[in-house]
Amino acid sequence: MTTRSTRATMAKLLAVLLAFTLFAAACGDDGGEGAETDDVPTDADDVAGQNDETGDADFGTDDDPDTETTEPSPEDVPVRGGTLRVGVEAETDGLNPTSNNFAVSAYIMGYPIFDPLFYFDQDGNWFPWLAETATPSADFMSWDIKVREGILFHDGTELNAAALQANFETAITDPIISLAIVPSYPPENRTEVIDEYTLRYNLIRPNQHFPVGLSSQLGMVASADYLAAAAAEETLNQAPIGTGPYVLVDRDQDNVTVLERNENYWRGTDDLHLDRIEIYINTDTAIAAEQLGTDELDVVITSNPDATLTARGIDGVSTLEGLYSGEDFAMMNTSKPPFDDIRARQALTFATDREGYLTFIAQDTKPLADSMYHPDLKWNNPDVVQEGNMPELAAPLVADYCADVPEMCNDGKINMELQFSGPSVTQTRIMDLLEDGWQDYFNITRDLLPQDQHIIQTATGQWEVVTWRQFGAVDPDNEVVWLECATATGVISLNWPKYCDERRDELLFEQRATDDEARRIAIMQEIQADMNAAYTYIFFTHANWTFAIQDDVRNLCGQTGPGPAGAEDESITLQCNNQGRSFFHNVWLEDAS
Amino acid sequence: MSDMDAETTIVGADVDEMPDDAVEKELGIGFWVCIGWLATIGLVALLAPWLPVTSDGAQGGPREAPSMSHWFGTDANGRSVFDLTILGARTSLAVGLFAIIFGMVVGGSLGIVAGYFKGKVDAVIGFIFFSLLSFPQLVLALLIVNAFDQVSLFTVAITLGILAVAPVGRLARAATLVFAEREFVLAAKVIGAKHFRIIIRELLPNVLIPMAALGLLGMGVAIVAEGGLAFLGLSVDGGESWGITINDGRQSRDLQENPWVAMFPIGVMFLTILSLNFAGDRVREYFDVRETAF
Amino acid sequence: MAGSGHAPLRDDPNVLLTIQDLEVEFPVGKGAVVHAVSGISFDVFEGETLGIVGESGCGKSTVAKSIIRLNDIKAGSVDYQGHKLADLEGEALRRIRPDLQMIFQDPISSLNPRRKIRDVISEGLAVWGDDRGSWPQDRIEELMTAVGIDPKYGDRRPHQFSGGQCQRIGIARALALDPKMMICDEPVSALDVSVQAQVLNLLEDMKERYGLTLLFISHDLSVVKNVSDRIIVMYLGKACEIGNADELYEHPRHPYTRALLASIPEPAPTVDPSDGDIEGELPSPITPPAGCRFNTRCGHASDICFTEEPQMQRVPGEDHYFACHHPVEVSVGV
Amino acid sequence: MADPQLSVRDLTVRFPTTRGTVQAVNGVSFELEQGQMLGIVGESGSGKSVTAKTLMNLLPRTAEIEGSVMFDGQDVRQAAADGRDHFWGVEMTMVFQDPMTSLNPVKKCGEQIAETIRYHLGQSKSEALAMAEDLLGQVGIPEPGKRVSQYPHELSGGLRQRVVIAMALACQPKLLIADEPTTAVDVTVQRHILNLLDSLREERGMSMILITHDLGVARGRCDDVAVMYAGRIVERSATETLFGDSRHPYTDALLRSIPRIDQPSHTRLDPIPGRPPELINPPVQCAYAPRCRYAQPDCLKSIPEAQGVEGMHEFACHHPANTDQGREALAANVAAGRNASGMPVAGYAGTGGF
Amino acid sequence: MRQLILQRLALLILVMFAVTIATFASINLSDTPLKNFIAAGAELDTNGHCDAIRAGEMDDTQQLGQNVGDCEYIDRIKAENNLDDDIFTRYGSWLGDIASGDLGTSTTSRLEVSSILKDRLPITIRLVVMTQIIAIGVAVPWGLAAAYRANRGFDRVSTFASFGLLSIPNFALAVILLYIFGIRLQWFPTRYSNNGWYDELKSLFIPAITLGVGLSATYQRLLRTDLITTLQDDFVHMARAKGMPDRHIMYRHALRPSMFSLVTVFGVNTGALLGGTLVIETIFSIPGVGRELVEAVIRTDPPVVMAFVAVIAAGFVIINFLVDLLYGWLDPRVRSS
Repeated sequence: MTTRSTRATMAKLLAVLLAFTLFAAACGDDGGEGAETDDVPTDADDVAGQNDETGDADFGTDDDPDTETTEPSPEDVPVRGGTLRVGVEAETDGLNPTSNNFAVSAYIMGYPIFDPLFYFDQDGNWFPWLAETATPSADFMSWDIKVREGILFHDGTELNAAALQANFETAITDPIISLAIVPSYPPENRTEVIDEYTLRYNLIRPNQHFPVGLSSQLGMVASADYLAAAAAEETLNQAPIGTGPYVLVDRDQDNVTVLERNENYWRGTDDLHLDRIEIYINTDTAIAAEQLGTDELDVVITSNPDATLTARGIDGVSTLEGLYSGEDFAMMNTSKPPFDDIRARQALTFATDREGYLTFIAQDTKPLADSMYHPDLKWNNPDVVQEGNMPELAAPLVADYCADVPEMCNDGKINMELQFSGPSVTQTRIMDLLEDGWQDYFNITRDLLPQDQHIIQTATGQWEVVTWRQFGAVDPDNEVVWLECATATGVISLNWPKYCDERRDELLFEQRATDDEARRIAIMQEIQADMNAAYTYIFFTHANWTFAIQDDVRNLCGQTGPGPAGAEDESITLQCNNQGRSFFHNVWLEDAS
Repeated sequence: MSDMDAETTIVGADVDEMPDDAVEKELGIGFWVCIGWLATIGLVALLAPWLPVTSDGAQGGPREAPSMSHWFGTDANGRSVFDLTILGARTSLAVGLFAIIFGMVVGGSLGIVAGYFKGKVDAVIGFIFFSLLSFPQLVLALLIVNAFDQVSLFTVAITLGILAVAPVGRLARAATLVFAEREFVLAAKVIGAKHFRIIIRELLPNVLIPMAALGLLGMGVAIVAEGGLAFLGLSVDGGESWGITINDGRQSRDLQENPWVAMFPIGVMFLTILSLNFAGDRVREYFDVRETAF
Repeated sequence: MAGSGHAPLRDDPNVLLTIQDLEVEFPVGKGAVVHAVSGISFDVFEGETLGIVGESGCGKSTVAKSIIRLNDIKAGSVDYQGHKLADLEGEALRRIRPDLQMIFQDPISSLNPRRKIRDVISEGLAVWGDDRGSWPQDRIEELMTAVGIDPKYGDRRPHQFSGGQCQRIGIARALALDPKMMICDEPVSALDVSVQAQVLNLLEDMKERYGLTLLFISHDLSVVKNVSDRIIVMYLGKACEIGNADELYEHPRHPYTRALLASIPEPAPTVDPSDGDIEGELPSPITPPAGCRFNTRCGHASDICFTEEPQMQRVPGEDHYFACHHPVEVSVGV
Repeated sequence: MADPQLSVRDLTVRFPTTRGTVQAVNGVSFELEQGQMLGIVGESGSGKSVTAKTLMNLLPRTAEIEGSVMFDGQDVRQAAADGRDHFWGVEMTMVFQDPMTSLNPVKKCGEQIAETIRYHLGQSKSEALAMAEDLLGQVGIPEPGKRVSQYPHELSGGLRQRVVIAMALACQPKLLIADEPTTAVDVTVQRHILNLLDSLREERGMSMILITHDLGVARGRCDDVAVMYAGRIVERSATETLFGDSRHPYTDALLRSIPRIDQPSHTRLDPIPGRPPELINPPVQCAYAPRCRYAQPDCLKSIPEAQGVEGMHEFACHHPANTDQGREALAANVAAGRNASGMPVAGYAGTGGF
Repeated sequence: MRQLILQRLALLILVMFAVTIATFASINLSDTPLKNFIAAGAELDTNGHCDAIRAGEMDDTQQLGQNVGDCEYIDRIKAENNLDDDIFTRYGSWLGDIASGDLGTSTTSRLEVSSILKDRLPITIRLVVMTQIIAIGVAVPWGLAAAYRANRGFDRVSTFASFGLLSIPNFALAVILLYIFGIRLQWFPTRYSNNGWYDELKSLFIPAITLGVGLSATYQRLLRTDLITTLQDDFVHMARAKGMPDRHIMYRHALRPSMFSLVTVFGVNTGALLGGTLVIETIFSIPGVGRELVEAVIRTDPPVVMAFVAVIAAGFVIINFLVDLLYGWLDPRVRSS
């Protein structure tokens, strides 16, 4: 076993666990769930078609004529200079991709600092960025990643295979980051340096979709010197060193993180229009949205329905809403009573007021969800219907259960604990709503916990029912880690409900090994049906990550990544609003002076 | 006694030369209006279980404007703000009342004992008060509330009660010091009354009045403090209080489009605190207690 | 002056209270103390009225309060019918206190504003119940009548009464315990002149009716003389002259006594008005002068007065004692 | 005869309160010649301080004032209404009972004197301070140079009262009103202060009103004395006349009620029974009648007018003491055992009187 | 004076002691994630894995996560945090660190607490200073005006107004002012910003007003009451008898002796505001001491909470000590005693 004795402290664990959430500790007024897991090792969630060139990014807002989407017209001439002020909902604990878990705000700050190895074009196909080529072995059991030559980190060191390896090894030995990676790699010989710029990754199962995993946090490459230093001095997690177009110049936690143009950027600085990017934390998202109206912010990224609604109502502000960003749901812990019994899970599901959730919590800014996929997506199984709002069906199940397990019941109701994080107005509202539906069949004890405790207790299985946000990745391969049996046990399990299904594991790994899209679709639809039948998740709505943008902010969706090596000018237009993540390097402000 | 009859037939307040002191003090109509409001709120809060109010389930759509069916409109979850305000009064008033009673009993006892016995007792108790005051109040509340797993009405009330101990105690101590110097206390000593009797019979009735005045003000402070905790999300779990409801409706979009959610409870809270402040001030003035800061 | 010594003490079975070498100090911080009373000795006969007169700061009230232990006593003894009051503590002290009652200067402040006057007056009975056996509850009305308060006003509270009436109530409260001795600390100085006489007369009446011994403290020489059998003149914590009231006023020996008598607006006929022209200010009681304490202001002071403290000596053949190195031998007379 | 320096005519002061109007001063008239000292004697609540404060324009704004106050030909009340500068403090000034509270505790003595000089006389700060030091010397304060920079609490009561006097005299006022100037000090100090006031008055030809409850003080120092009771002057005359041949039963009774140093111990006093009347809505009758040994039925029907010799010896009584009329009334009451108000009247117990 | 300073110093030490104990206890006796984590590990270890691993009977790499959730890891965390020590030992070592100036390291951000404090404290201090300037600036003229004509028209109206201001819960006021001036009128920014002093001043203005409104009413009432008392003092009558103009009397005579309650309460409030701004800081997103403290409490960051509370308490004691010195300036009697 490998451990880094100098680093693996309890505090470290806390910090990283905390980062499983999308919002910083004290935030709370998030639109949906107290805790939201982000797909750590995953990749581009190429929310297909989300932003095609016709520019209709306005899903779910058809009923709202006030909302319009701004797409800069190609004739617009970029303006150089200015500061882009971006508002996000939560702070991140740190910006070291190998030890801090990246949620949306971390990606907003991180992408400009680090270039990813791979990223996605607007059609959802991956392309190499820092990488030059990605070459699988014939059996897809290993991949050779070759990085471009001559790229320097902000500290002047060079990007090479050794740096890649340092990043990977740091991540996989990190107590938390490793959780999701480890199951895919052998214990020994996980990577090999092939030549100065090529690193080979060895896998335990065939994987045809390996590069997508290097499009997000794991694909962000930090300077090896920096990683070594950060291992010794954790405060350096606040001062990351990457290769990206912008350099971190100031970071005032819980307030603002400031980036300035990297004048030595390897792709040149001609297209880096903005002098400066300031990312502000505003845990009160509706206020953040208002700050667009008061011209204190240029862009606000939010998943809060109130903020979305606010932004929609502000003149001179457009919203870019993404409904494929994940799902809001409640889940049940199948490893302990009462929800180890499917009758209890069914009863809870039936008694859930999903309609109320749509009306009161989502406020119709996002549609009801039946499964982990939006109906527009090809992976969706249209036959799967999430049950709810049928309390009459709950009664007999509860009676039945209580007859069998009287010790879990009182007054003919099942005793349960509803755990949620807070303090948060929205969370409380959700709990109130859920309780209104459930209380006829369940004796509910509320357990409000600070967010960190909430996450730890959830991760360690000390919970019965929690609300959560997850899924939403386009590529099914990204969901494996949340569903496979390998992560259902252990002190910390990423398969939160601890529901292990051998058949599901087979299906998951089958799709990983194939490039046959039809087969993969069939598998995922089967998995959705299984999940529905297992009654482990109660889906409420699809999440809606919204970019609210001042009209003078241009080119948010026209940004490009590097084209194939040797054809630098043929850059590739990037995927826009990827679960609330975005780049800003090609953005300009129309009125920048 | 030759003059006795004449003497005793003219009994009344002395008229001093400067008539400022001769002004017969009255509590005034304002005081009774305030008491009336407090009584109404208190009564409604007390009777809430038998009134047709509930916080369960949606009674209307989200954020409906005030109407005949929902006088104060509805909140984001479709609950009647009127009902929430009444149910919130239960929490807020209970917390305020309990906190200040706790403060008066504990702080008052300590303060009187300190002021009466002076010396070392006073030093120790004074130190406790000073230490308690050295914590910023809400921070102390935060720490206490945080130490509990489940925040109940009782937790909040106890927490705010602990906060009230030092201010009430210091007032009681100061008042006791003043009264303990008065000759009627010496007279009681000379008569041979025991300490306990002197404290209960001679000091308490006098100290109680400034304490009551402060108590009314303090109850307002406790109610606001509960609101502050609610704002930080640390008030009663799953309960209703004014602070919780206000916090619920405080976002700018709410203030703009459905201000009733926050404004009605703010209004009721404001009137209640105003009444407490005003009534407390009247009591203070009526009994000629010097103004103190809580 | 500053007479020390036991000369004025009388060896007589009638003595009710004997005070010897009483010393009282009050700390004023930084280790400094106010020498409020510095060794004073006197006695009181049963049924006698002893007046203590002196200017503010002379320690007269402190003497009074020391007797019933409202002050801590630094040294000296207070002997009341065999009880060493200075040494008593706690319950023993509490048990003896009813015998020695006190009337206070501020009649309003000496009554609890929150209590009905009937309760105020019967407080002693409530405390002692049958322990003292006198003045049963039903005789409270009688007591009220005796001091000139109509019992029908028993349910009123102190603020509804005038200063004179409050002082009557205070007297009734003290009387309710059937005390042997009443200590009156400036009982009339807060009252208007027309009421002052009522209270003085009442005290005389009560003294006669209940056989009280009075210790009467005042800064007003006329008032003290009016009620007292025997008078002590105090200056800066010491007694300078003690004697029979009429004798002392008629033949004052101590320069300070003379100065006092000459200073009042209508000077006593027995002194030369120019005797009132004493110099300077009262010295600090924190650092009192050595020798005779009056030496800083005395026109007669000689070297000995600055070094040696005068002892109390008797005027031959008279109940009259003084502490002075240079007493005025011949009174000016009328 | 020239106009008197101060002439008060029918001065009435009322204070509206929630319980009714307090008749604090009721038709008070008196004159004061330059250089004279007038004593105003009365118990608390008799209106003597209110009278003084009226002259000094110190009453609260709620006070309703009627009557005229002329000083050196100027209408004082008009000066008040005009908010005239340099009148009070320069023309007339006042010292108060308690030297402890009459000085601002947070300002140095010298400053407090100097500010008056600076304001009224327009002197520079250093000049004013020099004058202050000089004044302190004049009022007999030792080491005036040191006292100038001392705070009031650093001085003894006697010195403090001297500072107050120095402050009052800073601008050479023509009239000094001393409101119980010695009540809060000991007799030895009282003597010094009264002597000082006497000598200053003589030196400066200043007039003075001495307000006191102490008959002895008034007797020893004043040219004229006015006795006030329940807001009215009940008797006014030259000092010797008043103390030797008082007419008003109240004056008479007051003199009898105080213990005298030349009487032997245990001399029974003749107290005035009862207590002063309330000043709120008083009945139309002689205010003293309920306590008066002389009171006859007519005393209960009307308020007696001032009689006697105007400017010499005036008194407001239907049955003046030490007259035949009075003696008859007293005899009748003694015989009846009660006066017209029902108060028991017996023969005098003691030996009072002069 | 020296005695006062020494006394206060002793008091400071004692209070700090009490405060640290209370803080430490409230943090360490409650359920912390640390304990929860350990408890979770123990709970999951019912099958005796850890004993087996310690005995070398089992290969811990078989466990998920290799280095998370394994027994060695849990053991080490326990050791690093002294969790096996009793609470007194832990308190002692913490106190020792604090006393030697080592405020510790945040368990979440891993930043030195002293550096967090260095960032946060000046902002809160600026907010408090601004609040007090506003409150005093409003209260003193207002109190003077009200007392000058006590119980008359202006005073009655102002009494009514002061009760109104006193009775608005400041969180409600914050929300309303933020909405009106920040969002509707856009006169002031809606969040803290510090691009230069003017910018910062502007962004702190509404929060300072929010905090200052109630305070100014409190101060005004205290000053008014004391002034009315002072104006009945003889020395004020004396000053009037000397013919001094009213303005002079109000400012030069009456004001200073009437400021005791005001100064006392000013001191108490300054101390209290240091940590009492937490609701306002949260609403206005001001990265000050209060907000950091709230967040630290919520995320359970014991070193930050304990150090901040200790510093705030020290600030309270020190400010009240300064107020004691101020008494000396206000009243020479205090100075000389």
